[in-house]
Amino acid sequence: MRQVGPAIIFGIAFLALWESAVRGFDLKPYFLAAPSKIGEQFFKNYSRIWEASMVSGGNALVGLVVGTVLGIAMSFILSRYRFLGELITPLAIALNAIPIFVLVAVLNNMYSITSEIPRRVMVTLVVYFIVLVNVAKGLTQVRSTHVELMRSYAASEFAILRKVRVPNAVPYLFTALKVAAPASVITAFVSEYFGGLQNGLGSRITSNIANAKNAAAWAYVLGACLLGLAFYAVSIILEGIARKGEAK
Amino acid sequence: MRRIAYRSSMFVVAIVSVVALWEFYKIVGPQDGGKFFGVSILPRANDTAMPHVWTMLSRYNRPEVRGSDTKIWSVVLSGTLFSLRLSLVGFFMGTTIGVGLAVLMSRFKVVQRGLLPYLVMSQTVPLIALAPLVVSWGGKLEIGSFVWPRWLSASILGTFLAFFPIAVGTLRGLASAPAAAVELMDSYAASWKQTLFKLRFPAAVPFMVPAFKLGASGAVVGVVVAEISTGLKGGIGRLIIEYAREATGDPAKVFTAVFGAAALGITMSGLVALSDVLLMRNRPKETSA
Amino acid sequence: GGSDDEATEDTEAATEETTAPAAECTTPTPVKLQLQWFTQAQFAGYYAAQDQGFYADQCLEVTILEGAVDITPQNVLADGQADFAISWVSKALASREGGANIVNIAQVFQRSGTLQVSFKDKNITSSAEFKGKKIGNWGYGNEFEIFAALTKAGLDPAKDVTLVQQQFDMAGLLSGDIDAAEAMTYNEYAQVLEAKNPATGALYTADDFNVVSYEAEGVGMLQDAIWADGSRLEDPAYVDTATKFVAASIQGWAFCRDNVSACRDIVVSKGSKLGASHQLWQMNEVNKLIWPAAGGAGMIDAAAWDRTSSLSQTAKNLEGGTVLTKAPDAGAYTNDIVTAALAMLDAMGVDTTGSGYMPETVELLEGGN
Amino acid sequence: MSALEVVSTSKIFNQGTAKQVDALVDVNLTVNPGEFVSLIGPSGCGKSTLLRLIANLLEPTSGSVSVNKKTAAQARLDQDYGMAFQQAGLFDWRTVSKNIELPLELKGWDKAKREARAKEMLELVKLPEFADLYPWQLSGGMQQRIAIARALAAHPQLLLMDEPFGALDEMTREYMQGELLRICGETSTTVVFVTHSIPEAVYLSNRVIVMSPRPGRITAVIDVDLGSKRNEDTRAADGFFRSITAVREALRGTHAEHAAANAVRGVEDR
Amino acid sequence: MSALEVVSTSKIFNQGTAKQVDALVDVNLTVNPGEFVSLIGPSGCGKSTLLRLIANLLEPTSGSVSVNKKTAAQARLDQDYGMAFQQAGLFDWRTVSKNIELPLELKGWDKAKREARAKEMLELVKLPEFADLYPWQLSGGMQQRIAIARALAAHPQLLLMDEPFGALDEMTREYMQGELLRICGETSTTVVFVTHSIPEAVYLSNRVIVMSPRPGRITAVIDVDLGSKRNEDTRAADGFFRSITAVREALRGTHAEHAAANAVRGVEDR
Ligand SMILES: Nc1ncnc2c1ncn2[C@@H]1O[C@H](COP(=O)(O)OP(=O)(O)OP(=O)(O)O)[C@@H](O)[C@H]1O
Ligand SMILES: Nc1ncnc2c1ncn2[C@@H]1O[C@H](COP(=O)(O)OP(=O)(O)OP(=O)(O)O)[C@@H](O)[C@H]1O
Ligand SMILES: [Mg+2]
Ligand SMILES: [Mg+2]
Repeated sequence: MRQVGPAIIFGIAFLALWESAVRGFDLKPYFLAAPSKIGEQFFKNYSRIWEASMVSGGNALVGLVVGTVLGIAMSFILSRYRFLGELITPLAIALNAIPIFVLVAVLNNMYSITSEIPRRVMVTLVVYFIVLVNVAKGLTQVRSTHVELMRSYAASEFAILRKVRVPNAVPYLFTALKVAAPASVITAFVSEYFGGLQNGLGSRITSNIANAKNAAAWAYVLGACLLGLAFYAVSIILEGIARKGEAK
Repeated sequence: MRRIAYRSSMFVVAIVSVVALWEFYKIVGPQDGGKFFGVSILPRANDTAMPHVWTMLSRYNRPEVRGSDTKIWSVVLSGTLFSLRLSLVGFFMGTTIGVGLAVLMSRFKVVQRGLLPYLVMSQTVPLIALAPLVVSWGGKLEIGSFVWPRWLSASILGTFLAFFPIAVGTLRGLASAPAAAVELMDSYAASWKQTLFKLRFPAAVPFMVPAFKLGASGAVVGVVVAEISTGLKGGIGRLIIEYAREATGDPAKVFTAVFGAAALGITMSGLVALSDVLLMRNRPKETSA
Repeated sequence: GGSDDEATEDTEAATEETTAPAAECTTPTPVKLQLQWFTQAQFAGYYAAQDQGFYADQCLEVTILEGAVDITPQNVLADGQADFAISWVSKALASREGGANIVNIAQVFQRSGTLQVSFKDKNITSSAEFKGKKIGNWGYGNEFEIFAALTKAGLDPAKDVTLVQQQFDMAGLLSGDIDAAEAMTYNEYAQVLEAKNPATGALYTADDFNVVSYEAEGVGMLQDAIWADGSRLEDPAYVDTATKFVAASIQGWAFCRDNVSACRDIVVSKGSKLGASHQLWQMNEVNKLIWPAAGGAGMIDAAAWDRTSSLSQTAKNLEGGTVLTKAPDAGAYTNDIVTAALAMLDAMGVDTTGSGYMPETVELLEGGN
Repeated sequence: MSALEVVSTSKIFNQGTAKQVDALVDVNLTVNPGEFVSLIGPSGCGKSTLLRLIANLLEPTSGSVSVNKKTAAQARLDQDYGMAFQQAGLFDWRTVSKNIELPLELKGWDKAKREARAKEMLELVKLPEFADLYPWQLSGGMQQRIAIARALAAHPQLLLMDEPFGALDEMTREYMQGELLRICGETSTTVVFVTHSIPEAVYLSNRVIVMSPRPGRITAVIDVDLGSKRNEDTRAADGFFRSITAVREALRGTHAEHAAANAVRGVEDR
Repeated sequence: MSALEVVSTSKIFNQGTAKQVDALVDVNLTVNPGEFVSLIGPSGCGKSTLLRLIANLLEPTSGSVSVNKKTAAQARLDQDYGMAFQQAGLFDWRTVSKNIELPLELKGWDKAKREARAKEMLELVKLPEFADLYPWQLSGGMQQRIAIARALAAHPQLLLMDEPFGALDEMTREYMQGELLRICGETSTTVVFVTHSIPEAVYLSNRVIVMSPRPGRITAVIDVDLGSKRNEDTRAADGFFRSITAVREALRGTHAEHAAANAVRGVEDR
């Protein structure tokens, strides 16, 4: 209760404020929908939101997993071969700096506009970068006593990686995952804006906004939020498992 | 200095390798993409999807539209600089908010438990749902002689994407101060603020640096997407979408703007990397292999 | 249209006052116009009116705001950040149902310019043949006619076709990912014709494609119209400004009808990034949507309006919903302002029907240059 | 008035779990103003824990601690404490001199005064030329001396030191002992000092507190009668050896007892 | 054949900068197989640095180090070393037992064997019941004992220990000394041992190396002639006290010289 209590109270306060702002300032639905209306739409369209979430969430999940794996792998390589790190890091940064919209457009042409691959590639890239940046730092920010100790055992770089760097990078990895979880969701459906199959949350949001059905659009946004929160919660649970018993 | 020269030459090597890979793929790759088990895995190597590098480069030196005498490179350059300014504003606002929130959350666990889930959720709200709201509210805002400039809306959206990684990273960093050091500060009855500035922030630096990197690229993405979505003129985002419309007939053109956006991202993260070097220069170096 | 009586009276009163000579203009009235999209010949009339001083003649100082992906012009208008907006009727009516108090005061485009383009070998010559195909569209509310056509052909958009959102280019069609792509006569269709056919090395020609025109299919909806802020229409000064604005705009369109390449140049000089031949094509095609205008340019044809509104209520989208849930109320449009504006133009000797209009033939160059 | 009063205080870690550790049980201790008290006892007997309780860094499971008639919490807030931990605990990002200045900054001293004091302390620990280096550039013993300098810099009323001289060579150690006594004598600082060296405890203290582990508690209190002025000759004094023997005896008892307890536990545990 | 040979080795930190430190200058040292050698000297004289050079954790600025006729690098790769640092350096994320198993894992021992050895080592350092706790739940002395257990676990050929018993109480310390001698004797391990305690150095060693700082170098080598079997009686032996006195004299010389050097430097510096 102490864990979720404040969140619930805060949430209720926020929604109440929103609702009263909409009513108080008489904001029209085309502009901003009231939470009550959004909730109504959410329950009305529950199964559609679920279906669309499965599509976008599936893309996000694939990208999250692949991106995390690649990001970890690359940061391992980077921590081992400085040379490669200096080669690849600026490229990774540049790639990540290209806005999603554009890359998807380019990727859609490179693959097929009806393929989910560009969207997944996009999520992968975003997640990959987040994981890379954090984990690479975690792998190098180790205590020098520890590295010296391992060297005195003639531990291979790989052993040092496994026994010192990796455990040290674990908190960094989870920091990354906490950022990457919501980012994967937003990327998955922002990738839908530019084109492609119209079966995910992103296209539902745009088409509802275009229809001035703001409440319905935000109902899908709510779906997206819950999806992101679910991903986030999973990363917290994983962290709890991975780091149980350790120093606070 | 030598270090910087080395890094730059590495960067050049990296670019050259990518160019080589790109052109190599154009030779060996399938024109219409490759499929494995019915899933297209290999991208298409044709000139529309992947124009030749020299086609893209030479496009820079040709006029933007026929008859005009402004070359594309100057348009892309000025667009990049314009967006850079907005990104910097977004990044600094994002840093302020992100660090502020992290401090607040580390100070009051209640705030952390209450707020963090919503910060997470906020990051999944698509910009498309927010952009019109920000533009509209901004447009209505007038405080004294301050009139909301349109570009500020784009910076705000940059802030929106920048603050989150910064908040999460800083929060983690603030918690990473060694227990013994915290005890020391406690024994001095150091105020919360003193502990924050003299212990927690310095200890958080290794966590904050990657967070700033992500924040910087978040700011860029936010600004560029905002330019696309609100149609703000002058920036690289706007150019990208305008050129994208011509991708059917002039596929190289959109790439010129895409590279501009990439340059923007590199510049921003270069600035952050510089701060990394400055902040970490007196820390114990990890013994090198 | 029968807007309420008081407003009508006000409008007339205001119109009479404005017939006073425009010459003694000291402080021009500032007007902000929100477009639907970036600068291109689709909006040439407004740019021409600005460039040729037609607005200035009416003592208006017009600022033209470009559109963007997420800029919904009718919402910007309802929000008070623009005085007038250009929007498609169905989209604007959806906003109106959502509480945006906006009124159509001039229907600039008399016809729909939306096509569904496909390669000849796909054999898609009518909307009935969409079944089982990958149907491209742009989303953002530009796809309502497709839903209308599907509904008319008895197809379920969620099951009988695969809907694919197109990018801002036509690559999806050309690469074969999409069977039939949505295209405006004045823009995307031209892009297709500006692209090189890798098989022949020459540009594609109209013969390579089948074209389904929604106007011809009977499901065309009204498109570009000038919308005004309904809440301000009770203010005589605003009505006066609206009348002058519509008049000068139609004057601009008439100018473009008669000076196609001059208007192309105006648009290019306003910063359109699209190439010149493309822009010329667009100007010509847009003219075809406006002229000839039997009842005078900008007049809202009740039959076309009713068709648009009924299609908006019946065409089922992917989610099984419709654009509008009920018929728009009578206040959604008024011909009063455009009538007054046309009267002003007639007095000035401007041809507002274009009965003798003949389109030009435009040759497209590679890449639209 | 007593400078420090620990009244039937206990500290139990992980209470109620399988890993419960009775670190301290029913500890009573009174220290007079200006008195120098040493804690001695086998590893793990709760010396550091007791120091932490006094410094209000841990809350006792039961019992109470008061300092100068204030609660420990209040004393901490009044910045009455100076502490040197078992591990030097210097801040990597501060130079040696800035590390020493830390408590002074927190007391709001101005820059010039701080720097002067840091310089003075560096002379005291004989490391004046290392002011601008970073801690990780120093040897272990040097680091510990910096930590001592930091603890002494603000002339605290109650000085708590946890094996501060552990990493020092004998010469430096004896020198530091002398300096510590001098400073504390001049400023009449009350000191609670943890050490493993019996001669050190005897040389420095007015009283030596002997502790035993599992559960941690005080088993003997040995008064050292060497007068208030101590110097090199003290180490040869009769009273010095007598006290050393007394402490050693007390400690041996503790150890023997502990071993016996362990044996019993051993049976219980398996 | 010598087990360890250090030939005219120097180590200079920050060479050529304003912060240059001559940590070691022209050090020569030969250690025979199975020999126990102690390094003793004032804080900052380069003991830890020398140990690091031997362990190939630092590269000498000049000179060479060879171990069992191999280069130090090769010896390290052959996993000939066991090390215990001045700071315990345990891994916070591993339990006590897992910490001890670490070098065994790296040697590729299987799980059962590792666990058996860890258990055995924990008995040796008298902390068997703490196997499943995390290091931060232990007292300082306990942590150090775990670090010693870790260093001994793999029975290395060359054991390098940097003040391993610094945080131990006298009883435990003497017990650990005895155990160390026993183990090293049984496995004929060569040991280089850093300590600040003269009796400890003498009790343990065949030779005591006395060092002096700034620049760090070897000033005296004192052979201890107490035979190979040492026990409680050794501490009362005549040779024991003689050696202690010899080392003390050597150290005093070092200190006096150091103080004089400092005085001169002091003039130079300002
Ligand atoms: N990384 C480093 N950078 C610069 N100087 C260093 C570094 N490491 C050690 N030194 C210097 O080298 C000298 C010798 O240090 P070392 O740690 O070997 O001393 P030590 O004999 O082990 O002392 P102690 O007994 O206090 O542990 C010291 O003056 C120290 O400041
Ligand atoms: N945070 C903690 N969690 C659990 N147990 C702890 C914790 N801190 C200390 N202990 C336990 O409390 C007991 C006393 O520890 P303490 O550090 O006070 O010993 P000490 O007397 O200082 O020993 P040393 O001389 O080795 O430093 C030990 O058994 C230790 O394991
Ligand atoms: Mg302790
Ligand atoms: Mg040392």
